[in-house]
Amino acid sequence: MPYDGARQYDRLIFELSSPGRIAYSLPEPDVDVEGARARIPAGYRRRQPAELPEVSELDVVRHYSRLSQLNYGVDTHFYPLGSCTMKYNPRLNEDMARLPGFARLHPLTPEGSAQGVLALMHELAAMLAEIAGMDAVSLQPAAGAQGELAGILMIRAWHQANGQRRTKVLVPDSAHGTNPASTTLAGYETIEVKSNASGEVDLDDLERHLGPDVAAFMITVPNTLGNFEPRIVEITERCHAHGVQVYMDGANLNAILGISRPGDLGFDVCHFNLHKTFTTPHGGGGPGAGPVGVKAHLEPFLPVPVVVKQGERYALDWKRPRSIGKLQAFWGNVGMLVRAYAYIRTMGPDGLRAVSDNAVLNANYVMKRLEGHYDVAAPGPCMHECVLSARRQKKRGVSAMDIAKRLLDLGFYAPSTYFPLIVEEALMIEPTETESRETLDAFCEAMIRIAREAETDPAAIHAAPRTTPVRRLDQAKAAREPDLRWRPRQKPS
Amino acid sequence: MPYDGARQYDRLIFELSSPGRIAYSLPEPDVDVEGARARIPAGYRRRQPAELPEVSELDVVRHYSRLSQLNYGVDTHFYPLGSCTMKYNPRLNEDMARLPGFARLHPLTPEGSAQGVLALMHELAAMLAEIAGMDAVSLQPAAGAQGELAGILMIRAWHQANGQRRTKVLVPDSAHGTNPASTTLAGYETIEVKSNASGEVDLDDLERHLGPDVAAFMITVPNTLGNFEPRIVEITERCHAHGVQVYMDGANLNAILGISRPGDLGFDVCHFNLHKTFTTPHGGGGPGAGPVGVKAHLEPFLPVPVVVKQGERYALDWKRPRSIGKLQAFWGNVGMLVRAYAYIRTMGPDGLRAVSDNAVLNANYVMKRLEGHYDVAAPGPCMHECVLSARRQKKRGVSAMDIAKRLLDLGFYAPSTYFPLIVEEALMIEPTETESRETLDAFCEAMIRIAREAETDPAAIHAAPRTTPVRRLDQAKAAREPDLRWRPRQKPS
Amino acid sequence: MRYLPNTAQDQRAMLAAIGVGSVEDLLVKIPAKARLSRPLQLPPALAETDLVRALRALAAANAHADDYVCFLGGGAYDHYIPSPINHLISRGEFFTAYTPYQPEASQGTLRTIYEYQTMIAELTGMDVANASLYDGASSLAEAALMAMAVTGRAEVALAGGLNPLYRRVVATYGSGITMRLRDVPAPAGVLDADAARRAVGGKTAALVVQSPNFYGCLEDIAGAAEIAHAAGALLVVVTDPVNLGVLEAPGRLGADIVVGEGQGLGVPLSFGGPYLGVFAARQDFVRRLPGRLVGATVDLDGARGFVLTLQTREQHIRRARATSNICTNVALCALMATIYLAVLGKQGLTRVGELSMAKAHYAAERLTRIPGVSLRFPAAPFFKEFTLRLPRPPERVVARLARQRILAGVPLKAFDRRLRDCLLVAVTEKRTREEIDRLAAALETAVA
Amino acid sequence: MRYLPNTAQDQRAMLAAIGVGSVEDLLVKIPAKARLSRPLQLPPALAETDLVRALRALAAANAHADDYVCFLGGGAYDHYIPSPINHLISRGEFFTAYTPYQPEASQGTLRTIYEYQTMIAELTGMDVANASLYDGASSLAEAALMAMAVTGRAEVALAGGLNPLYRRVVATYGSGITMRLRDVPAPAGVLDADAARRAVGGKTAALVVQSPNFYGCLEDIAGAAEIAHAAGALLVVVTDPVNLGVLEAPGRLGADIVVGEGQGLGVPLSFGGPYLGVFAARQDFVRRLPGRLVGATVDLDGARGFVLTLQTREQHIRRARATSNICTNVALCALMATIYLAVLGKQGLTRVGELSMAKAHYAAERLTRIPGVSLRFPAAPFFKEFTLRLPRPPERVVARLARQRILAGVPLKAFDRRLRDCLLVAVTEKRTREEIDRLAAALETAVA
Ligand SMILES: Cc1ncc(COP(=O)(O)O)c(C=O)c1O
Ligand SMILES: Cc1ncc(COP(=O)(O)O)c(C=O)c1O
Repeated sequence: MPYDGARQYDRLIFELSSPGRIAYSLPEPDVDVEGARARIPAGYRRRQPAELPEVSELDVVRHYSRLSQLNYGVDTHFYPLGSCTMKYNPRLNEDMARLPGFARLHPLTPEGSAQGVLALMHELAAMLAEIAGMDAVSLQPAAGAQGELAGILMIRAWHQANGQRRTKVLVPDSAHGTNPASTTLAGYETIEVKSNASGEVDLDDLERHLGPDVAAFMITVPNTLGNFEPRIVEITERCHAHGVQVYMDGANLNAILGISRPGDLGFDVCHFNLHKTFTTPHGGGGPGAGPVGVKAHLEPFLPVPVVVKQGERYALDWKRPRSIGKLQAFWGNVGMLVRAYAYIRTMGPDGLRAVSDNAVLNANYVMKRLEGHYDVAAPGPCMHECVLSARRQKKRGVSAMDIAKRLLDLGFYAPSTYFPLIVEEALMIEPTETESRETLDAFCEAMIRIAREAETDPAAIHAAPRTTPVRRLDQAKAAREPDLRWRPRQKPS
Repeated sequence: MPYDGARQYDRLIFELSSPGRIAYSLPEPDVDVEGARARIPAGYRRRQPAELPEVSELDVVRHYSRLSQLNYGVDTHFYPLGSCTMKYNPRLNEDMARLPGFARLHPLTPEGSAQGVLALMHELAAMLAEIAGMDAVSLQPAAGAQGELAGILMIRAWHQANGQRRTKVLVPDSAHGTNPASTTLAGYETIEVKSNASGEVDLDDLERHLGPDVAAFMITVPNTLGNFEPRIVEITERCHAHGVQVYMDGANLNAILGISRPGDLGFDVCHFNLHKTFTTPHGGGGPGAGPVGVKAHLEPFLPVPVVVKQGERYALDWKRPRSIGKLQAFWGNVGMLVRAYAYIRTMGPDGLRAVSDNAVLNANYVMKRLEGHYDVAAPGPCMHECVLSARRQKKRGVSAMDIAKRLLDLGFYAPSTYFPLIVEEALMIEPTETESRETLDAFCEAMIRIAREAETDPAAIHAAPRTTPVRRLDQAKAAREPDLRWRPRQKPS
Repeated sequence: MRYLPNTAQDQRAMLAAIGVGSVEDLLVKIPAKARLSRPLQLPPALAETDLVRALRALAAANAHADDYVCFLGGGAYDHYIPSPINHLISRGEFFTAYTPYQPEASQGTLRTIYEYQTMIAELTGMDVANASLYDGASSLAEAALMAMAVTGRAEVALAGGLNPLYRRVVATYGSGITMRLRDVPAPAGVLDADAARRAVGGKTAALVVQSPNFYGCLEDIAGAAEIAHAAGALLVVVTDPVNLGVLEAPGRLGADIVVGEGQGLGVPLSFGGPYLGVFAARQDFVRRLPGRLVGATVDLDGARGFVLTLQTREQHIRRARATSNICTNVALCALMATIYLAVLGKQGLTRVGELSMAKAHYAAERLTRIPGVSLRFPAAPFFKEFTLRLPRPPERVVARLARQRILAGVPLKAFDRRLRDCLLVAVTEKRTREEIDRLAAALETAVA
Repeated sequence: MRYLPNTAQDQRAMLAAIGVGSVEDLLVKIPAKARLSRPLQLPPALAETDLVRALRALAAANAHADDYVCFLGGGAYDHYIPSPINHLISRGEFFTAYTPYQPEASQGTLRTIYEYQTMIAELTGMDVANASLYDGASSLAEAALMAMAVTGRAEVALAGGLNPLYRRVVATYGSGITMRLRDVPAPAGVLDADAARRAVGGKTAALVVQSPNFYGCLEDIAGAAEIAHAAGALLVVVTDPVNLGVLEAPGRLGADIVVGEGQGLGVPLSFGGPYLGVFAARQDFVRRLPGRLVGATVDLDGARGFVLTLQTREQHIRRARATSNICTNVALCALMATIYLAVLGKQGLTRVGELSMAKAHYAAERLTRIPGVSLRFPAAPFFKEFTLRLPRPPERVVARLARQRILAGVPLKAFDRRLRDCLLVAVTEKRTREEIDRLAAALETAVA
């Protein structure tokens, strides 16, 4: 690659490396190093040093500053990625999570010396329980998928405690992939339940599957088409009639804060995605946090330890013989818990309700503005997100993916595409409550412009994106010849 | 302006405003507001609210994040801006300056409760004095220009104390504009002293001007052509022979750390630009800090207060009857002082010497690589920066400014242009010691490429920049019809 | 409300455009009995200044490693975090982006993950590393599951030196399926080879060895590899990557899968999370790996670009038959580690390891000079952490030293009743000789 | 060294390319007698962890406003700083850029300054504002110089309520030239109109009035304007812009030049700097303004763009005849203020002013209930700051309350011997009623 100052970001950190250059600063040893080394058996010592980059601190700062500029983030772009709730990540929460009292606290600090963080965790669990109408909450799961695993394992343990051997878990065909995956991981067979065109559960099909071999029904509310399941209470009742536990995937909780509570709907378990509803940043893929809430009958099975309050003192309770065990080594993603706590305390009850009201309003506004230009997967009103289908555009050779790429050129990140699977050429749009009407209008104008372009010159759309650092990438090549790590030979000359 | 998602940064914050939107968070009053308001005479109260923007917190974060991306900074680009020492700004220093013990400390905190910061200031002044070979240093000046004013005023006060009424200050024609401007501000007439082609002082011309009416000679070492004044000691001696004080503009101190000290060269006063030599960030134009160092005979005239150590206790000494007074309300730009202190303690004596060695090496390397392609203003070796002339290119209709603009397209910020004034079509290049050979090579290749383009197609260069957020701007219009503030009518439809 | 831009006027206009009178009209699909009929019972909203005051108070009630001299380990360590890391990961383009599903608008994240995968593969001496899992313990659980899938066997043998918290997580992940765990004792602080040979056999999917192990002792990984491979089982090594500047790469000692906790690589302690689950394996397992993978490819114009690849392994494609259920991982922590390894580099990481090792050995020597204090496993070599036997109940000693702003170590009683008289002491490069001497002095009085 | 990328090998290669053997060969132009023959006598280099330890220790020895309840004012105030400011100004593209001399590569900085100029003009009620000067005091000095230039007169009349530190700075700036200062007494805490009429005449370039003044009292700006204008002098008003959500814009009361300290607009206290020199004036003075100005224009393609303009006023063009010697200003502090004003906005700034005003009046009322404690200037209205007379030496009282983590106020003895029994107390929106009551209780015991 010929050197181009304007594309210096094109180099990987290894390609900036030069022998002997350093970016670290470490004190000189104040104790004997050689003697200690001699205590380590020769065969245990590293022979060849790891080929890590050798760069200066400026190289590091400039390289990663430039790389960051190749990203779209919520901070720079509208990010209508359905099912991901890409809302604004408050700066205040970042500051709070970085207070040394939280950020620099070791997980094995004696409980008596960690009362502040334990109090925060205890309060947060109680607030989440109130928000979801659950009786108890574990903050330990690292993300939604781990919350799912924890939830299903608790259900399994409960059935076993009741001497039942159930083998199946029902999951709608509209479900997110983690639902069936978590089910399998928990040792269950996944049975798909049909949804109708609105993504609502086909009750006859559900009825057909319910039975003594079914451990649980796992369902997302609002569903992945952005609709509230109108017969949800009936569904949980029917499940319970068959001794089937009902799990709510809480990824879409942003739609119903203060409006409807999983617990009141009859759910036995539900998880929270703090990185969606509760503003902890997505970080380019994580970390998040996936607390799980349960009804009283499942409380004995919660992961250990549980943060408890004994008189005025907070403690980690390990003495829980029926617990399913642990999901990560320590107590949960505390850094994320601090952010979520700060958010809930900032919003208060009315604020949280306003969050959902505006999330629903924004989604319906977008759906309304676009319904004339794209097929709508399900009739409105929707909840916090709406799903369009590029069926119509597809006939002109313009796919949902093409539309997504074109949006990048117009200054917007793309909606989720091809999810849920039951909608052909799906474009799943979740504006969130933190975006203004002006931004929504701008996005809708861009979408309408693309719909028009699909009629007038599809080719332009196929050529998109043009303004991004790279153009469309060869996915097939990536999978055919996996190149998963840099090797020196790649060094541009 | 038609709405374009990809150019949303084009809006000013006022153009994002919508009545009733807020980004702040303030507590409800816990005391009586009305009663207090009634105590303020009606005529003193604001009638029409100020037309400030009404936006959400996300609007603020997204707007300024996007605006930032329109800048080139040291963090993202090589920034060879001569005379500005655009070196890397260490992140550690930023963290240290933000420690609440410094950042949240009120300037009128009782001295007994501010011993930490006073100790730091006292130590920093001592370290700067050692670096410059001066007897005392005031940390108060806010930037170099204010340091100059302080220095000249101290010289003035000294002459007056000696019963002398001198009216002129000599300044080389190669000097930075602040030198004559500060001289005027201090009540002196500025007399220009000629420089030779190497930017060295024309001693005969100097001799011609020296006399009983001359208060001071102000000179930059190394000079603004990047050359060390070979006869500097002789110059200061000659000045002193005429009772003329010598002031060294320390903006180029980065060239001589541990190599040569103004005090040892015979200078009576010199200022430091902590935002150049000592890595405090330039911040898009400031803040900086311009401490001023003096020899013992000028110490009584230092600005008040002076940080002194009395036994184990640090204090602000106000009892200095001969002081020139104050330059800013408080004690100096302490936030910058903390950064500079952290830098000097990080580098140590050998590190600082290595800074200058590498600054000089980098500048000479660039000069060497480019001397075949551009005219060199003065024969090498240079010190920390080199000045080229686009004379040759100018003949082909390509000016220094054109070259600067073309560099922007190639991914580099531009050298200083048209300074010093004594070099026609000047391109003043200061690489600094924090840039790697690879970066210098890339920059030189770009410069060589431009020199070639100047031969082959000047038009391409005149069209530059093309890749920047805006292209060349109409400076004449800006000055002819000054538009210095936004007004609603500008709102794009 | 500063996070909600819609004004009453915006709302009216939008409702009108939609053609309804109120947000309530948009909630019609929710049956009455599904509605919450009262406001949530939560504390009222707090203004920024009040919230900051409240959280500062909570934070101040914790004994953190800036104010206390920290000798705590047991899976999380107080290593030095270079200043550029927080500045760079705090750039909004990094931390407010989602998983890079649109690669053209996500090259920043994709390139850093590709760098991360390369660095981890280098460090561990393995062929491939994934884009991260939740933490060290869940990475180990995923490794056990993968070993089962690869070998078609159901038994996982765990060396006695494995962190008990990790063991608990593996057991939980395996509880729903057919996984069976076998514990191999470590009476002398390291794996008992004979016991291991007995435990590992034709049903064994993997032998799991942690080194340095929970007690701080170094295991004979090559020996363990022989035992595992002789039985056709995989060797899974649990490592602490920050040590690998000095300790041999497990991959060079026969490991088939290497997992570990990456917290030491620039990730804040944060009372236990979010941390960084490191996962690396041999090339032939690449299509069995859990989690995301970033690969290099080219764009339309032939320019180098990066994408998420081999996604058919993942839940959003393979669903019930995915290699794992993970979706959100810990990308930003992986970025911290990437920047950390770029800053420390080839020389720095070795320096960090050497300093930690040397200070730990100085501390062990110094502390065992105290009457009644001895190494619990004197025969086993250790690295930056070691287990002491104390003449007084460790809990009391720890509580007493905490009052002197020293976090002396982790009492092991809660982990293993047999070690009720033991204290686990960790020493990183951040500890000075003076701090270690202070610990020694304080401990001496405390146990006297 | 982490800030110096050139390795020994790089240096050799570069020296070879240059054609010299060593860096010394590049220093040949420096005569021997000009060389330093010994190493600098500075403390040895500190590693990052050691430096952090050292600076934390220094920082910990200061009584800062996070740990202490702060009632200090006198020109710097503990106002609330919204969280987004530090995050945004910490973006490298902002804080590592230079003065926007290449506008095409500096539109970020240029646009924010244009926004800043607009906001300051709006707040002060003036036509134009510059891009910032060093601080409030040096801004006032520049205003005095500009008034002299505009009027061709040499005398500057200073209202007695002017911050004595500001007066000192004006005197220093004027000491080299012909500036003559006249002080107008303020026996009752505000400008004495008759004395002012006597002091302001045909030689007067400007009358300078600060409101709220150093004692916290509000001045009659309109009245002062009449007096100044009647004599053909300019009225220069020293303001605190953060108050202008509630207090009338000086421009609407007849000010010709408005200057002030912008620290309250989101700039950290930092023991006195860097702060923000606000400078605004009437349109007809635009070509006389000190400092930089950003203007809107268009680019080649007609797109809106921004540039530094009217630079012929400045030192780098006009040199000895420039309107000021300022070059580096405080652009990043101006950015803090811009973001602050964007966050607070139209409503928020008014709220900040109302809360500060209300809490200050509550405090004054509460504190003057303490036996022996009274307002020093009872007749004058005040805003967020007021002067108390104490029955005990203020220095001692302050020292005593500091031990209770309360910074009670600024003793005025050092500023004016006549006020040796006075304490200046400032109250911002951050102070709670509870904190004020604590101050009252502590003060009551201290003066009892
Ligand atoms: C509907 C739904 N369920 C589950 C998940 C998985 O949550 P996580 O990514 O936190 O593991 C997601 C996240 O994408 C989701 O959208
Ligand atoms: C040679 C020289 N002198 C003086 C100055 C003025 O310093 P400051 O901008 O800190 O006022 C500069 C800065 O540009 C300079 O380069």
